[in-house]
Amino acid sequence: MTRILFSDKLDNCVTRWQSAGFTVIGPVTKDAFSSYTAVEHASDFDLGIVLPDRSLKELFFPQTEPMLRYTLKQQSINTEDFTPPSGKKLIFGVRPCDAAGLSIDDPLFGWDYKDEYWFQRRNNSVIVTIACTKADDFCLCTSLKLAPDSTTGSDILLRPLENNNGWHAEELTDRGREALLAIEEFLQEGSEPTAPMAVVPEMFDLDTCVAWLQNPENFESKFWKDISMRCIGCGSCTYLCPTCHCFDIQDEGDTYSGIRRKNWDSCSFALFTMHTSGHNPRSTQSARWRQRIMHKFNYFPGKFSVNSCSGCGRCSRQCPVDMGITETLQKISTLHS
Amino acid sequence: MSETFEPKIIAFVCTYCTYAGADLAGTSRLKYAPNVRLIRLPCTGRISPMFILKALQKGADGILISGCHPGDCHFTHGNYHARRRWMVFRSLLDFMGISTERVKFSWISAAEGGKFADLINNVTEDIRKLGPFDQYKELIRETEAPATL
Amino acid sequence: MITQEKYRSKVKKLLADGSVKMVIGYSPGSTADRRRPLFIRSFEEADQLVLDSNCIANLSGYLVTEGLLSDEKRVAIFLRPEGIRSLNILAAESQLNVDQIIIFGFDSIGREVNSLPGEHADEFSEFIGSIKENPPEKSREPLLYQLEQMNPQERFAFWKEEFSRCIKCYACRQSCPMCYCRRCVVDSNQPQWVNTSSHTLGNFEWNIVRAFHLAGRCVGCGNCDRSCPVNIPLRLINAKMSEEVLGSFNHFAGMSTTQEPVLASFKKEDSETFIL
Amino acid sequence: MTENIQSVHNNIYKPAIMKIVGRHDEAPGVKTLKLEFQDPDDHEQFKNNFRTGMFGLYGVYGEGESTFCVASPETRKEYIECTFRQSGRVTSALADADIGDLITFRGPYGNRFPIENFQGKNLLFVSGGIALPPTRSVIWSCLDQREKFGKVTIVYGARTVADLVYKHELEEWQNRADVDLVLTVDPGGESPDWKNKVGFVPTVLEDIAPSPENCIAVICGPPIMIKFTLISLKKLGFEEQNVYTTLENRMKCGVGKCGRCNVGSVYVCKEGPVFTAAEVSCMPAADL
Repeated sequence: MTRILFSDKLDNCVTRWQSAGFTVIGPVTKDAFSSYTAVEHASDFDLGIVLPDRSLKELFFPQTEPMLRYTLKQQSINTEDFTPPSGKKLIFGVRPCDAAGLSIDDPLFGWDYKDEYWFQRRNNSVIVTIACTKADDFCLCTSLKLAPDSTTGSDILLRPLENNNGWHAEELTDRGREALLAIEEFLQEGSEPTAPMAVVPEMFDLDTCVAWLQNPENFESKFWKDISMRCIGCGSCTYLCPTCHCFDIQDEGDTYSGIRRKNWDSCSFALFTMHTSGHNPRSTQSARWRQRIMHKFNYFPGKFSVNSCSGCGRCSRQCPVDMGITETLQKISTLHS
Repeated sequence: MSETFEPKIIAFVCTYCTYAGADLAGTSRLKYAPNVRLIRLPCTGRISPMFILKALQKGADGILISGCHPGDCHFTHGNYHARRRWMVFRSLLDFMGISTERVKFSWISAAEGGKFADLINNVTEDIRKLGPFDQYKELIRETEAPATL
Repeated sequence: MITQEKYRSKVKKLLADGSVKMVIGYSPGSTADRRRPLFIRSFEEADQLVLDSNCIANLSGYLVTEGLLSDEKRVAIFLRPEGIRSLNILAAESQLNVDQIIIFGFDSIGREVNSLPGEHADEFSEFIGSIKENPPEKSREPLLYQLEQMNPQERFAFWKEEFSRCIKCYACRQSCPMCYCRRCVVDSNQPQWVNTSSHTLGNFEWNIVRAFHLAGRCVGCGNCDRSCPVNIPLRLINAKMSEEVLGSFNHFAGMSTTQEPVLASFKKEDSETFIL
Repeated sequence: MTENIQSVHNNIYKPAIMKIVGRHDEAPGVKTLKLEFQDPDDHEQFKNNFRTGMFGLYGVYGEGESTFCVASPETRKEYIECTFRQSGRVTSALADADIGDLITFRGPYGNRFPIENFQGKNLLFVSGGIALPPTRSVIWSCLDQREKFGKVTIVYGARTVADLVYKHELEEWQNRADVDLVLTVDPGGESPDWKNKVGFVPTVLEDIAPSPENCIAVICGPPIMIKFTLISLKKLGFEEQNVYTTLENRMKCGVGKCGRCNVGSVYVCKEGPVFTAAEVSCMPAADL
């Protein structure tokens, strides 16, 4: 016996969560474009899409975030923090790959120096994930050793019922239990057949790829030039990625007052690593694409024991020139290391 | 909008004609509205659209660009280039919803002190009627606000 | 009607006799209707070549890839009419030597692909002139009319909504053949004219700057619009600017390899109705 | 991973405010600033953490932050000295700042030169041009406790005589009996009254041929100098694990998050900036 949340009760739940102080957020489609957005009613959700166009990370690591306000007055500088928003958030209808993306970045934002802008939001959020019954040509979670019903990073996992009229609710954390407690009266005990999970074929053998990447001899392989020749050096793959975390720090204002901000930045950009002297350690697009792949599947796991990719496939889905992690790793897996 | 709204107007002017015209207005003791801040440049051809965006970014309600009459350019054709540029940029701003009423262009020679004073008064009045550029200022305010989610 | 096979053997012949070092074309993409840019240097690569109505992207931007043409060897490239026009602009702006480029011109109506006669950019001038005089029967985007009907406040609100989604990934810039600057003005910080942050103000500024730098240069290939991962209708702004330079200065971008850039030239009798 | 931290807000991106108390022109375009902490807590934190080799992010509000080493030694923590070449937006603002002006500092970050392991050993410092500042921090850290170390040899070169930095200190070292200072300038860079060596640093190094016996080498300079100096040191018999260097890369956060300073898998900001030559040789050369 597990608990079932029927779809027709979802709006009651949203209202209940809202009155419990949560801002309720979920996938919303507007003008054929979808993102995780705050909603008023359950009817605002678009739960039929494979996954939102934009990833979940931006609710925790926004594209631009004010950090400090500075004012200079008569030989003294006053620096004032922008504290991250402290409100509670419940994010409903998250895809397992997006939820996994959050837990992938936790150690990065936490090693030695804790980035409060990330963690304050993490601590105030409940992630309610819905397992996937649909996938498209670009989904690759299974290749990353995740699955359409992975629980990584989620507080509650909902498994869709076969009749498409609700979900089995599985609590995974204390935070998840509390969120379910709040809507207890709308849950029903029962056991209904659940819908089959989406079939996501494995696109490549990850271990083979990682072995090739870890071999120092392949760092300067001709492969990198060939695979990245058509890369135009935009940042759409990194900006839509649920795990890419690189950023820039920029001041806006003048000497007397202004705001220091944290802005997304991308390893695809030529200026990302450019020294003022003009020397650029990653001066070619192939070096930059190599950095992205190496970082995700070699450097990052070397430090944090987890791949910096959760297999959402947005990079390939959105690439203006049809590149992406899938193609690169597929090709690597056929190379002999 | 309160009656006391005083528009902030930035004028980019060429040093050879309009700036000299402004000088003449001053030495002729003509009175004109104090709302316009003059920025002097060698030529209207030097005025990049970036300047206008910067002025708006810093909260200008209106912008005035003024230089030598066609044929009078100290650099022979800087103002002809500028004229084409403004034609296109003005249309772009209009399409973006930045009313052309807020971005004005004029030719004023060094001898036209009176025209300068009149122009400043008229432009100030026009912009005062339009009121503050609230839509743009709202964008500026957003950049100073803390993150909401 | 042309066949892919014919082009494959043509490409192989050019490679074999050394007339070109590379052919830039299209290959199958990750889904049935996607095509990806292909750089052909060998017969095996030539066998991947596809040419059909799904080959949409304007590939001419790859011609200014650093170092590609510096050995003075020739490169062949598949271009639609817009691509040929953008190649003309690159040549007119001294970004490449057009004699190094062999053009495989093509166009499509529905699913049918036709080749365009000619090889050297100059051979297409007449054809492009005919496009200017008789623009293809493409209905003007209804949204353009709607925007023109709005008052400035409404238009501002429209673009504010659109630009609020912008994430400044610069896919519009990077995919545009005309955006070849080594260091874009938004990446220059001394002085920093516009905000680099992607708040709506910064996004507004960026999109105005981009559109202005393309005014009179945009050929309407649509690369930017298709590249935008957040679906901002960039084509509208570019189309509006193209209409403006055509109407005001009778300028149709990319007519020839010697066409004067519209904003780097002038006529004494240019209109100045807007000047006080 | 997510324990409750809402009660304490500790912003890792918030810099300390520093007052410029000294300002010195070292060479054309190169300046040294002497900075004092304004907040005693910030100063306390610095005193507890700073060790020679660490770096900081020096900033001017409205312009941004820029990364360079702390040029003062760990034996003198009352102030921070930094030396930089004016080249970009931030360094231009720093160069324009005057005595009494306020700037910002974030740090100290990174690892350090393990000078306690250098005790009882001979020290060889090899440095070129604007790269003397990081070496200088180690030099003074050792000279301030001179008795703990053996022979101290400093080889320092620049393109021209004018480009030599810390000229007043070079003079001081030249006059010390317990320091062996060898100065050199590139051929053509000498002035009429130049009495020291003329030649590139690696060549001069091979000429004076310091013994690798019980010796630690600290080298710092432009990439091309490092490359050839490493070859020379190898020829002289130095082992890679006894040769230390410090790397620099573009950084924004300084704390291992912003993702741009890595060379291969190594984050220069956290695992560096100080590395042994043995460690550097394991890094992919193409990424340097």
